[in-house]
Amino acid sequence: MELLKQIFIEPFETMYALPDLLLQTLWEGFVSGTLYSLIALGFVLIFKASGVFNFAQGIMVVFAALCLVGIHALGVPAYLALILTLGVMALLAMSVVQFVMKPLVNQPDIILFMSTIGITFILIAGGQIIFGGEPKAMITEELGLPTGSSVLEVSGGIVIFQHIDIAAAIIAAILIAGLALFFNKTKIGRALRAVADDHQAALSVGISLEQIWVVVWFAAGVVALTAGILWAAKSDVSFALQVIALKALPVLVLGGFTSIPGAIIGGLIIGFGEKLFDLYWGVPLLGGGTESWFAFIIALLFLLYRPEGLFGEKLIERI
Amino acid sequence: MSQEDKAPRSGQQSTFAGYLALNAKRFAERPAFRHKDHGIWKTWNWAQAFEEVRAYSMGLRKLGLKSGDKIAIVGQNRPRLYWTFCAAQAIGAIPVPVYADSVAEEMAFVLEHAEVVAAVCQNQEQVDKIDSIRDEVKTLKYIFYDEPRGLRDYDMKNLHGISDVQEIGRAIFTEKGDEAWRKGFAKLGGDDVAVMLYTSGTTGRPKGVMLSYENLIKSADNANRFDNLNEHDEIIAYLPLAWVGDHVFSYAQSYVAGYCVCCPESPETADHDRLEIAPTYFFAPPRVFETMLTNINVRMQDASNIKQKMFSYFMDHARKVGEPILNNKDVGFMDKLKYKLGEFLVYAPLKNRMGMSKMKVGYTAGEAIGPEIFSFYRSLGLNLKQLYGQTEASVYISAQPDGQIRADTVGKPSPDVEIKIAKSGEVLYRSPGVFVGYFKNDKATRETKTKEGWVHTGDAGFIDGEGHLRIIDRAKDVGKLKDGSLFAPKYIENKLKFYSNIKEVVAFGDDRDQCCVFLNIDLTSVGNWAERNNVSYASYQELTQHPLVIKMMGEHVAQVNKDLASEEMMSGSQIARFLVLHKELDPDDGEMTRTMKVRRPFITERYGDLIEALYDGSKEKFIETEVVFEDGRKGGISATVSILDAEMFAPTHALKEAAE
Amino acid sequence: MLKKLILGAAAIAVASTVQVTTSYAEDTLYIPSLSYRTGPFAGAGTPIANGFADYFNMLNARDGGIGGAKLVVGECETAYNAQKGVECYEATKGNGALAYNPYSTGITLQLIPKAPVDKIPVLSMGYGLSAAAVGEKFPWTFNYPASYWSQMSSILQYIDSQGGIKGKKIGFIYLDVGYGKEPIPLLDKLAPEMGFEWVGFPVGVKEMQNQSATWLNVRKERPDWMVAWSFGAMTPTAVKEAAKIRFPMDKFIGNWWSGAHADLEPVGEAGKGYKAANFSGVGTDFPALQDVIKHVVDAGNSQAAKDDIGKVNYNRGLFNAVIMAEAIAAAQKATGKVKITGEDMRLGLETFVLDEARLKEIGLEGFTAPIKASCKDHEGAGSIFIQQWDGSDWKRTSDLIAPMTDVVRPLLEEAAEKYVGEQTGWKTQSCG
Amino acid sequence: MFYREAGQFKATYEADSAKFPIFQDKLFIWFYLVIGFVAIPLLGNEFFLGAIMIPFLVFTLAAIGLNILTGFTGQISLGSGAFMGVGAYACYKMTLAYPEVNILIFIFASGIFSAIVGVFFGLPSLRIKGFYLVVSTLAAQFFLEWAFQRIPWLYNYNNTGAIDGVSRWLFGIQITGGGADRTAQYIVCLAIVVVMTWFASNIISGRIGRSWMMIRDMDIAAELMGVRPLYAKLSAFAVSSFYCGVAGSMMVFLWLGAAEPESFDYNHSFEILFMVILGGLGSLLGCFLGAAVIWILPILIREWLPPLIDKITPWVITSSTADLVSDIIIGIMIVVFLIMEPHGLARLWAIIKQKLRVWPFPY
Amino acid sequence: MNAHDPHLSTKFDDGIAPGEELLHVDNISLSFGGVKAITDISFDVLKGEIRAIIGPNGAGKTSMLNVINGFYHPQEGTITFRGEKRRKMKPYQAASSGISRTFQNVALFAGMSTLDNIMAGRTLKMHKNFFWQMWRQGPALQEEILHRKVVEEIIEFLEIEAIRKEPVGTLPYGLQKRVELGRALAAEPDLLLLDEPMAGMNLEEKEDMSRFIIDVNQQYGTTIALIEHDMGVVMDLADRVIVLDYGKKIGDGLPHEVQSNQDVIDAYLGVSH
Repeated sequence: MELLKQIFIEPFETMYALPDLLLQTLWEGFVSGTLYSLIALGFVLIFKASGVFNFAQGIMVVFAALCLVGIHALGVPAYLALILTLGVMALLAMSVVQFVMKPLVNQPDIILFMSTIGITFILIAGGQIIFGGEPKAMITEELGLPTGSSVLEVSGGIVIFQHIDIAAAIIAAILIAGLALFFNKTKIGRALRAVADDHQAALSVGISLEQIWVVVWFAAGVVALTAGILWAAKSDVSFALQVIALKALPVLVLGGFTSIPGAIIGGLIIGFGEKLFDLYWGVPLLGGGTESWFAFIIALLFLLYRPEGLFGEKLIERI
Repeated sequence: MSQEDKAPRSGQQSTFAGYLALNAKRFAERPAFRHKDHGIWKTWNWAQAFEEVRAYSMGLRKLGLKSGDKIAIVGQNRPRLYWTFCAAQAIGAIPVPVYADSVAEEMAFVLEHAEVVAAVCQNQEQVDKIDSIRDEVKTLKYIFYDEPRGLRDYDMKNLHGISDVQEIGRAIFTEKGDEAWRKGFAKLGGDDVAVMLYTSGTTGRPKGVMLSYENLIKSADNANRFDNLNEHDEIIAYLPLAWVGDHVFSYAQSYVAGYCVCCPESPETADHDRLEIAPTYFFAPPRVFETMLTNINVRMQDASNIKQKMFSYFMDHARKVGEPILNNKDVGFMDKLKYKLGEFLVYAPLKNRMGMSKMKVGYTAGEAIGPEIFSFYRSLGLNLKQLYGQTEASVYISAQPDGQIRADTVGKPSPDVEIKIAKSGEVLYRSPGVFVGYFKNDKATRETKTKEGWVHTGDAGFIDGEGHLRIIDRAKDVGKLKDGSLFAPKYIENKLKFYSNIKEVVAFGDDRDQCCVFLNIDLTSVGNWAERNNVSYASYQELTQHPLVIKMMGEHVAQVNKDLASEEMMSGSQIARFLVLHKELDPDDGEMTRTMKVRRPFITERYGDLIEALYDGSKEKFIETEVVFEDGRKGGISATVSILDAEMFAPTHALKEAAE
Repeated sequence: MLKKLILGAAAIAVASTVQVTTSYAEDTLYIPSLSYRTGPFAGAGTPIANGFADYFNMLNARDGGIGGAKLVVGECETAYNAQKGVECYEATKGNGALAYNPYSTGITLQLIPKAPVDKIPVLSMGYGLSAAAVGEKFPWTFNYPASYWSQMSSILQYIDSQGGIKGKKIGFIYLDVGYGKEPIPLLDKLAPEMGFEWVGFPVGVKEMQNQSATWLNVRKERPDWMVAWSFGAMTPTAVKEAAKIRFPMDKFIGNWWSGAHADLEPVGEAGKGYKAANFSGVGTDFPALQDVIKHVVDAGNSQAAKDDIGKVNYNRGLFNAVIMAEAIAAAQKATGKVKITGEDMRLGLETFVLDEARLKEIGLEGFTAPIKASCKDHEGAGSIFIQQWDGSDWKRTSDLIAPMTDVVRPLLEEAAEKYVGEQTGWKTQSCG
Repeated sequence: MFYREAGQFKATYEADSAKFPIFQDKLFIWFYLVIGFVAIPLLGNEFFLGAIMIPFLVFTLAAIGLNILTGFTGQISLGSGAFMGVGAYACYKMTLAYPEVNILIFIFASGIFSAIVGVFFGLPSLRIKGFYLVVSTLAAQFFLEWAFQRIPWLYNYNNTGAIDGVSRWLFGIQITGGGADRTAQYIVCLAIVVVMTWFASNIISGRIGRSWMMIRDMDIAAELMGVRPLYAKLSAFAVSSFYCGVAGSMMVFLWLGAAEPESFDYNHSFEILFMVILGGLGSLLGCFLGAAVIWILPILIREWLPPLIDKITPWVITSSTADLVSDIIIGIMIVVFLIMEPHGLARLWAIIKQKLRVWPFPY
Repeated sequence: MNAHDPHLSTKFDDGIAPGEELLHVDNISLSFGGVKAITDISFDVLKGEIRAIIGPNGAGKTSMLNVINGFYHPQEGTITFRGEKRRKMKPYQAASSGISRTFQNVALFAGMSTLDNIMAGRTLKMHKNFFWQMWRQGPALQEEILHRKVVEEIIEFLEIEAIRKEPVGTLPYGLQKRVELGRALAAEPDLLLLDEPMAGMNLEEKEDMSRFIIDVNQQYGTTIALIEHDMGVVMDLADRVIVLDYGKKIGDGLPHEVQSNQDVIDAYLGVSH
């Protein structure tokens, strides 16, 4: 009975009692949700275009951020460093396509998946050799990102909005919109969608599969860089950050592996869900720390109900 | 084997049933038959084989078969079909094996001619075939079958499974014992006809060669001693039952020596089954060795560069020292060492893949084997030999004794065989294996066998300086060109056939101005060549007429001409023109015999237009040919066949003589 | 393709026959260093390994080693991974290793049972198994200068000294692994005794940089003080989050693994006022450190950048080397041998004396609290001090605070008893 | 080359379906067993046994477990690390509860607990496939990791939150805990691995193994042939987890001597998946090869690269650089291997063996 | 072989006399998300006959088979098999009640050999539990061997000895189809569903396959329902024919009756409805 009360009554009492906390929680959920979405978006881009489940997306986030900070540390101005980092990501995209994707074309999914883990190994170790393993501070201010915070007073409490969080949400939104525009309005974007539907068809209209791959890997790199900057601004640039990227997996499951809106909504669901659950249920019932698995369990339960994800297409099996 | 070891072995028997009973005692636990059946090798030892045959035989008698009845055996190599020989012989009946793949009408002739009372069939297919000719074969009363599949529901009179027959026999045995049965065959032997084998007959209708117990037992015993075969040997039985070779190797010699006969699962798996068994005694017509070598070469061409180099390096070495080593000649130590290394790296694995690792002795016969091919196998350390034989001789006429092997002879007269050469050049022989006569064909018997017992082989040949017999050609085929030059078609054909790209050749020239040939390409070899050289083709027919193929054939022909030019007797009959046939010569179309010998008269008739074109100088000729598909349906194929002039050479032997 | 593979395999086979054995001359002493310059905690591991090696190299350069024996530091990379740690242990122990300094609680736990068997002591300086401080039960394990429990008791005393602890609510934010959970029994024990209330905030390893939910919870609980048992990327994230919710920084105290330069530099100004425990001095204003700079760093024999000398973790590594050096010297003195063994080293670790006088002698006056080694007490009841981040550097703000030995010791003994009880045939010693 | 199969015919179905139908293969196996059971214990030092062979065997067993699930049944799992943990914790709890019972019994019994947990987390496989299943097994991984941290009962309320391999004896020789005899531990590991490999190969060649492969190759057809996906998939999860569980308890008791929850983290799951893929999906031999490459190769690089570089080049590299270099090499090797032979080392061996069998022919 | 060994009996006995109704399909309707695949179809299959289902592409033939063996669940209608009425069932239940099938696009287990594929067809007949399997020696092995013998009979029957140990993935299409038939046969079904058994075959292969189908039907008395495009083959093989078009039944009867049915002719000639 006590347990039921803890599950069904007390959390809501707390929410009611401390509305500022609830609002803050929702805001934090929203912010992490956007960042989850951003990381998931990187996965979706590549999966959609090449059917590759890119496990290296997580380390790309770290690698991009490291690159930026590392280049800046050499005395390069922040914006130039940003451009150079984009160049590095483009180079990375080309190398991956040239040395991994091309030779592995038409291999089973799991092989491609494993190859991206191979890339992960190379990037982790390579990143450490080049930039060293110590955590570094993100060059937030140099990039012109805001640092302060604003306060909203709500019925006796306060809700704090970090400017960087606001900026993160806005930047993420701009990036997503930009990508959506790119893929809907440009030739190469339409080609990407053609590839997602049918490799053969895409080839037959004269689009090089290779080019498309480079573009999506680069786009994923840009997304990774953005996510890296925004997330590292909240803590620091270190290799531990790549673990966060695993959070994108349940987001993908919720949203469907090929759906951009799915990634966004999935990210937000996970973001809100895990903050609310940990604060109102996880801590009192399970001693906290539930964030490490909550998203996965939610995804799992969701899968059992709807195996194709929120926005995935329902498959009719044929024989 | 030394000459003085001529004394008869202990336990000589006069019949095969006698040998079986003897083997059941002396080699009771040794394997007698193996059969790959349902994926595994089932084995019967001699005691079990005896029991099976006895039950079978007694069952046959119970069903009403009696002494003198002819029993046809139709099917592939199966233990139960082999048992049929002995089971029939034990009750005095005469087994008549028939080529299983002959079409119904061919079979009808043989069965009708032999006055067959019963037919033992391998399976439903054969039963159906026999049933379809029942009306023609009036004497036929019983049909037995080995494999019951599909036959359980047959509502046919006097149709029995062999195992049912055996059940009947077993019942009698339990009831009465086998005394009477044993007595039944005890009185047989000597000149009593043991088996009737229909020669496929390159000319005319098949003739039933009657071989007596003595013919077979004596020949078999001699052969076993000649090659030292005993109960520890194994042979794989894959050649047609109706062929005398198989009958002697897989039946007569096996019973006499007590060695084991292994039956492959199906013709398609025969190669693999041979690999599994690794026979110690192996017989194959040259065609088989040729195919094997072609396959080896084809596969090696796909091997990596290093491997190819290694292979040719060691094969070159083997060609150098392999035969001397096999013939126990002295070879240098380093050469021996290198041969040993080659043995590990190439020869032994090669023999292993061919299933010849354990081969003690192997024979090739029936046709001349290419010297290259022959020495290839010998250089690997395989004791491959040639023999010359005939159905009428119970196989053995001459054979190569160990240590005296040459590619161009067929060896010395076999034990107890006398050979003489007639004035016409025809080879004659006399031996204990000489047949009793042709069934219901005394005229032919008289034509073939003289009163003194000499038998005309129909082959032209001579005895060379070392006492080896050499065969040139069919005696009647050796003819003359209009200019008087000697024309030995088989000789020319064989020379061409030694090229792996050429499968079959028919040469014309007797009583004509010049010698011309039909060629059949070897699809495996040429197909492979085409693949490597990016020659694309849609059909066999198209491949044969491909300019590059014809060019290649022209080169082969020119090379043969060059050879011929160097031979005194033959330089006059160089090949003037040739064509590549648009279809493969096929026994189903009657162009070849079941033993894959060319039926010249039939071809002459069928391809008369083409022959004419060869001699009238045409550059090409359109032809339409009727073919029979495997299922018996008929169809036609047509093609335009190119005809080319061959490069010819001036005789070179004269120059050589001048130089000397 | 196949051929290349085979050739490659052959090359590996050939290479693998080139057995590489390291042999050391008679008069050298081998000190393994299980470092982690890679992996998620490289930020801490690198300076520690540098400080550790540099001190020995300084002794080699300045004094010609210890007692005439040159010191060889054999570094082996563990990446903070317990399995690699064990692998390093197996790989190096045959070289005559004197003692192991695993720098990871996980590795320490795996080495504790091996130590008595291989007769090589384990010195887990300020980490590892707290119960190992009970020398009778753990003859081969040492955790000078203080166990986590001692440290926590000192921190609590510090809080008490800053306006009293009674009736206060202490928030305990910790990395949700064995290391972070270690002080919980002590908190449970001391809460009623000292009259405070505590609440725990676990942070999963995977959530180190994703603490917003945790800090929402902190906001909900409204503790008066926060104590952090964090490591690696968790610390700067925690400090940033604390700043974000406007938690008063000077009431946020980290333990000695939560207060390195690498932890706060990414935070910068925002972390101003944050406090952390420490037991080794900060800066280079010590003669010994000057010697290191002179003999090692300037000579180009250090992997550390000059700026990094004197930073918290560098000095901690160096301090670790000091304890090792002192123990070696003590062992040499006790046994009369120059080339000592692990067993001798154990004796050295139980008998060295690092009092004020000795500290001054080796050029580290005021660097740390004196340590008194003994058979019974393997943590030496070391005192700690509190340092504070001024936005760019750490400043010491308190005197030495001794642990509450009377409370901690019984707890340690109880834990040691439990550990030993689970083992069969565990060898203890009696300290007369 | 040295395969001489001529004359090796099979007279019974038993012989035809034997594990090593070729005589030469039988010889090899006996040869390896002699090496494993006699030569290595006699010649290997503690480093070789403790840091190379024992972990190699432990990971081989775990890889066999994962291969049963992924290679033979086609269900990709990233939870094997956690299932190893379940085995380890179960074994730990049981030995503490019943100290008098032989540890070997508990090592095997721990697999049962792991199997039960595996079946539970295998349930989603009935509805979902492919990468969706990967995510659900990752959920198992993270949830279990969290449970190992969060449930003090599991680690017997140790302050360290870790479990340790208590000392136990077998035939008078200490095989677990501090002071255990490495050689004895190795032999016990090897024996367990040999026996369990044998069991695995038996299961795989029988009806159950066939039903797994049916599900893997064509799940719809399998179902229409009468295979119940529920039984087939869950039995695969159970057997797979059983193997991982035993491997996990071996890891703690016969190798590391102690373990924290991090010892069973997701990196292990990846590592084991690597072994399986690099070794060869659907091949037991591949598990051995994969474990050897993924476990032993980095050690060799770490151990030998620095001195080698030291000797043959003017540069010096540190242990940590060697570690990173080994990671890069492994990463590159994975990619290269996947490109060259996506079916893994076992396929490579099969090709080589086939080449040797048909030597000197290429096919 | 001992008397109690399992082997392919002369007739698979299921207690239903030839000519009696084995399967009855009543008013089946099936749709996917609003798209009707099958509309109100009824027909019967008699024991021992060869029943052909024909119709143009997209007529719902394969869907019909999928309904019969439980892969699709019809929204309406019932199926009576061997007197048991049912509407929804799992495919494995269909298999265990004696329905076996082959597929339009060969659905062999690509990673397994011919032998293992056919052994797979015996799954339902094998019962030795997990622990016996693990031990393998003794009962499990004996069971395996007994079933191997049956499988070898099928291999002989289909004349595929030479490819016994080949991985099926490498076989030519015609042989794959034959192996698939063998696999279906290994289950000793009462009702054998063949989905375009001759699709993509050349004339010779078709004739072989026809012979096998007739042999199966005659020798084992297996009732066969097959889908086939080649009208010639259907007319030769089938005892009775059902014609589907756009998911509806437009003809049912003896081959020659169907052939002369105007609706059928229209459907095949593509007369618009």
